[in-house]
Amino acid sequence: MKRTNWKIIYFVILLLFVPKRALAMHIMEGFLPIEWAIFWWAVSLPFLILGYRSIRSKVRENPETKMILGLSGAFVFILSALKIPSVTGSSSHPTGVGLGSILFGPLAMSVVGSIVLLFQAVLLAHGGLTTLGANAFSMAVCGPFIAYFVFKGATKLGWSFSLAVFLAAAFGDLGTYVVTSVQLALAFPSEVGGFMASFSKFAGIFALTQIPLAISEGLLTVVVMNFLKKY
Amino acid sequence: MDEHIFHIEGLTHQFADGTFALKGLSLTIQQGKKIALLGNNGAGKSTLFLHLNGLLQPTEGKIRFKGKKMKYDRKALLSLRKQVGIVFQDPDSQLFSANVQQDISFGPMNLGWDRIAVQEKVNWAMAETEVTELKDRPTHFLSLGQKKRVAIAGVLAMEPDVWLLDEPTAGLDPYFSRQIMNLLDSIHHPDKTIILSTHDVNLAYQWADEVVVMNDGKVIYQGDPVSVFHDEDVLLQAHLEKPWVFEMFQALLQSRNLAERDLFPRTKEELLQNLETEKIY
Amino acid sequence: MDEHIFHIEGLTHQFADGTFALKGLSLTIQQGKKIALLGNNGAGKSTLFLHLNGLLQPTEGKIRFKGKKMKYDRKALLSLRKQVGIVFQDPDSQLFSANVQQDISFGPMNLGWDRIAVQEKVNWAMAETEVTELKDRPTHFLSLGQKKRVAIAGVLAMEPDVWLLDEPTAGLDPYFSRQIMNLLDSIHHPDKTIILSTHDVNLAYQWADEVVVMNDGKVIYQGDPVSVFHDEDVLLQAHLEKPWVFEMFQALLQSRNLAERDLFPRTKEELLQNLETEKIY
Amino acid sequence: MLLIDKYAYFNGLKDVHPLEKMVFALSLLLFSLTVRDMAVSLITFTVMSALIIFAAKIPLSYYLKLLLLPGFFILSGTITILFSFTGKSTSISNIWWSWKIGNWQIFISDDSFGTVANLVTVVFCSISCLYFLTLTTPITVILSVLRKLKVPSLLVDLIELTYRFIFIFLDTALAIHQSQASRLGYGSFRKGIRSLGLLISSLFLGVLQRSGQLTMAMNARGYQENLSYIEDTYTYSSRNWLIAIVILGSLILINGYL
Repeated sequence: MKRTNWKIIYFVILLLFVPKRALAMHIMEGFLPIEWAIFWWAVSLPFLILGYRSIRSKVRENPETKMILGLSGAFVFILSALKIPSVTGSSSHPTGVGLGSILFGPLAMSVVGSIVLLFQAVLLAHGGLTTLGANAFSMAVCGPFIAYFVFKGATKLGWSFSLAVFLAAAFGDLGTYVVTSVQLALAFPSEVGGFMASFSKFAGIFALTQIPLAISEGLLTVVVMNFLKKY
Repeated sequence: MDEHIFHIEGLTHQFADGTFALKGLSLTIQQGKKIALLGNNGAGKSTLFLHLNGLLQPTEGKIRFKGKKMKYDRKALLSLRKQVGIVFQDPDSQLFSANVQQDISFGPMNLGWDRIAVQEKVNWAMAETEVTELKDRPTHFLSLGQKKRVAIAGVLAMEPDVWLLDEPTAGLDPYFSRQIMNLLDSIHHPDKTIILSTHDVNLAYQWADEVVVMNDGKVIYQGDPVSVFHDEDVLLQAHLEKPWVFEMFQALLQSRNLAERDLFPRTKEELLQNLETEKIY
Repeated sequence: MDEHIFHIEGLTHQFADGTFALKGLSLTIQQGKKIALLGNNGAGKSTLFLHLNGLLQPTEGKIRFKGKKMKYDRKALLSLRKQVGIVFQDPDSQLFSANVQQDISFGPMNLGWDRIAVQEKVNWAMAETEVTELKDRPTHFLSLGQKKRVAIAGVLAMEPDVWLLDEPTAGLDPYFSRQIMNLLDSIHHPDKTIILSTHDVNLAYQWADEVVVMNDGKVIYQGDPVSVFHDEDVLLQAHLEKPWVFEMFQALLQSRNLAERDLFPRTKEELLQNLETEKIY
Repeated sequence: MLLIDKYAYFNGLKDVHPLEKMVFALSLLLFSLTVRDMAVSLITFTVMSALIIFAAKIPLSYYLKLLLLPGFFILSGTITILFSFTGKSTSISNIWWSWKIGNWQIFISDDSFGTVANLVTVVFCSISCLYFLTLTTPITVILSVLRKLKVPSLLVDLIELTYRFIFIFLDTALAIHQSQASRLGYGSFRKGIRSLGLLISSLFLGVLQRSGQLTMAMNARGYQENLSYIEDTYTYSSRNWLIAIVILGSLILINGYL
């Protein structure tokens, strides 16, 4: 019983924290040149295939897994459609793709995350189909992996649960947003200073939008974790 | 003080997808009444409730609350929602805190009262709704009847003047339904107004001072709970059945060739009493 | 062929948290009956249904289905579920496909019929439940009444011999409730058995051949739908009210000092007819 | 909520074979992305917009709103590309505009101006293709095409389940939000964060509860391993294919000439 509770808490953390990104961070349809779009598809594909395989073997063992993966995907999608009150008084959208890596492993969640990105593109018009590969790589692959390993590492070092949660979230978030900046900088290098100059510009712009949001979401997660700990 | 709690004129609500939930509805609600809102599934009853609580804004038309036009800024809404409490149909969407006591304190805490005042009010609301012994229970382990009572307690603790209840007895067995109705009777008071939407014509007939019938986004009847069931057009249009006490009384009058009369029995007990005292034979 | 569909002996179900939902329940269900399962919220009706469909396994006791002890391996369950269909109370927990036609075809496809047979059966089930014109609608655009009908169609298409329906009319207005009950009448057939759980004693009284009353995980009454309402102990224990047709008839007999009789009217129409033909005066 | 989904089921092109719409929209999208030519992009954008408004009969006001949706991304993305920074000493050719602060120079070069103009047209062209697809083709139908195309069934099942549950949770989330608002849960930032946290938590508990119920419901109907359904029937139209080929063909020709 105790064990399952921990699993659930891990699960929630990854669902909630990992890709703390405004929807505006999704690279939109048509923004990446076709060669870069294909490149990022190619980079994400191995993860998706491995993820697919891991899901397949889990579903064979236990057919109910399919249901809970579908429910998780829907849950994450809903979070991204909610309006979150922001410190600046305006409101914005939290949480793009969430990933319950621990229950199913980050690989399996990369598939669920990509499905959520797909629905964000077709139902909410955030992101796109050709840019799905790039978005999946930053939000459904890098974020979850970083958060997963940071969380595992921090728990192994015996750090407190809250600190581990915080670090996992922070680094997962930071990771995805750096990756998106890299993707854009690679596609649009500056004439002077090239990739690095362009990267600093993109990273700078996104930092402005990400920091206030991260504060709100940090607080939000404290509430959620306090609530779920009671069970 | 204006005795009109709500005065609604030409209220229209259009959803983002273009469909209409309310179509130029007009209605006046007087203070201190017990009003049953009847109508088929999809008539717009729930949408009307959301408007009365300021949770939706009219596409057209206007709503006056206690004589003043409703406004939708933060301060105005705060003051409105202090005075108008709404109990939703599905208690699962209404109970979101970890345990019963916390859930009931959600509203009072938001009113900004101090902790002692909140605790007193919560204790009182739990006692009134008979959920005191559930107070530390997690909300999602409760039975439907318990959930409904906790949901009512959460509104009761805010002491609103106007109650909006969306199908408070749906899904409950007769015992718990009666319990909820008793609770409403104990809440009722000359300066409290209760509006209750229901499919149960028997309940409406027995309980209400006034019946409002909605159909297709409009009010098609407002008046006393006896005459509405004489109006075959309204009944047909809104898919309403006659309350059985009413129907039996009509049939009895007819079978004895007696004239219709003004005073209809409203409850089973009254009907049986009529039988016993042989008034109708 | 054994005419006992289910034969249950000492069925006990304990949940993982230690609470008991069923406590040594025994019950025999005969083929071809229309059975109403009554009982207060929390009596264990839904848990019993889950057992009859093999979705839960007994903690103690055993269930025989058509004379054979129930087994829980994949093959046995598949064969059981071909013959026993269950309609859950909340259609949102039952419909998981994106559109109506697909959802209805889910069961028949799992039975391994060929596509043409499936299509025919699905078309037939949609026609019976009057959802044909909704066939390409996504599930999430349906109203509650429509969802309930689609959920029934999904079971109908599998043509089970035994139907389990958990509160099929809860939350529906009288018009849609009647539509569901008419549908059940058209399904009924001498070799089909229907078990329906409900809080609505009036519905049970009017519709059922047999009434089973549950309380606190046990069966406390099984018998015809008239005598149960003579048994004050059972009524009290299970929070049941008397159906109004029954109660009125009793009151009428009493007011005329007439003896109790065997033939009670079961519907409003029968009661009114009794009045008109003056049988009871 | 989710109006795109609603229009997908009720639009002027709903009876057109989904594969035709998919092939048409995707091939135009890929072609314009590949050539990245402003004329091709503008023509594609015009054709798609016309189809969306006149053939699919999507209200103009809603379509315009959709076009503005990615505004923030375009704005922040293009500004970032447009403006460059450099140390004062570096000399750059083709400067269109520049401004010096201290040791730094902010400038817009002719090239970056061109890049941005091209990017904006390509982006609008691409999203018009995407919108054409999403506004005219329901997810359920796309899924049945995917099944026919032998996309792994587990993947399609997952997409389908996610889609179905999105709407269940959406209703629940909206209901909880309304009930919190009615009890003054969003009166201030602090309360808002707390209320939203509670909303997310109870939604999550809902996930766990639902999964048990839905699994039972599936098993009750003989679920084995894959979700299998009968498929919808659509007929191909040679006229539609011809239109698609003519449009794509003329774009290729136009591109060749320019």
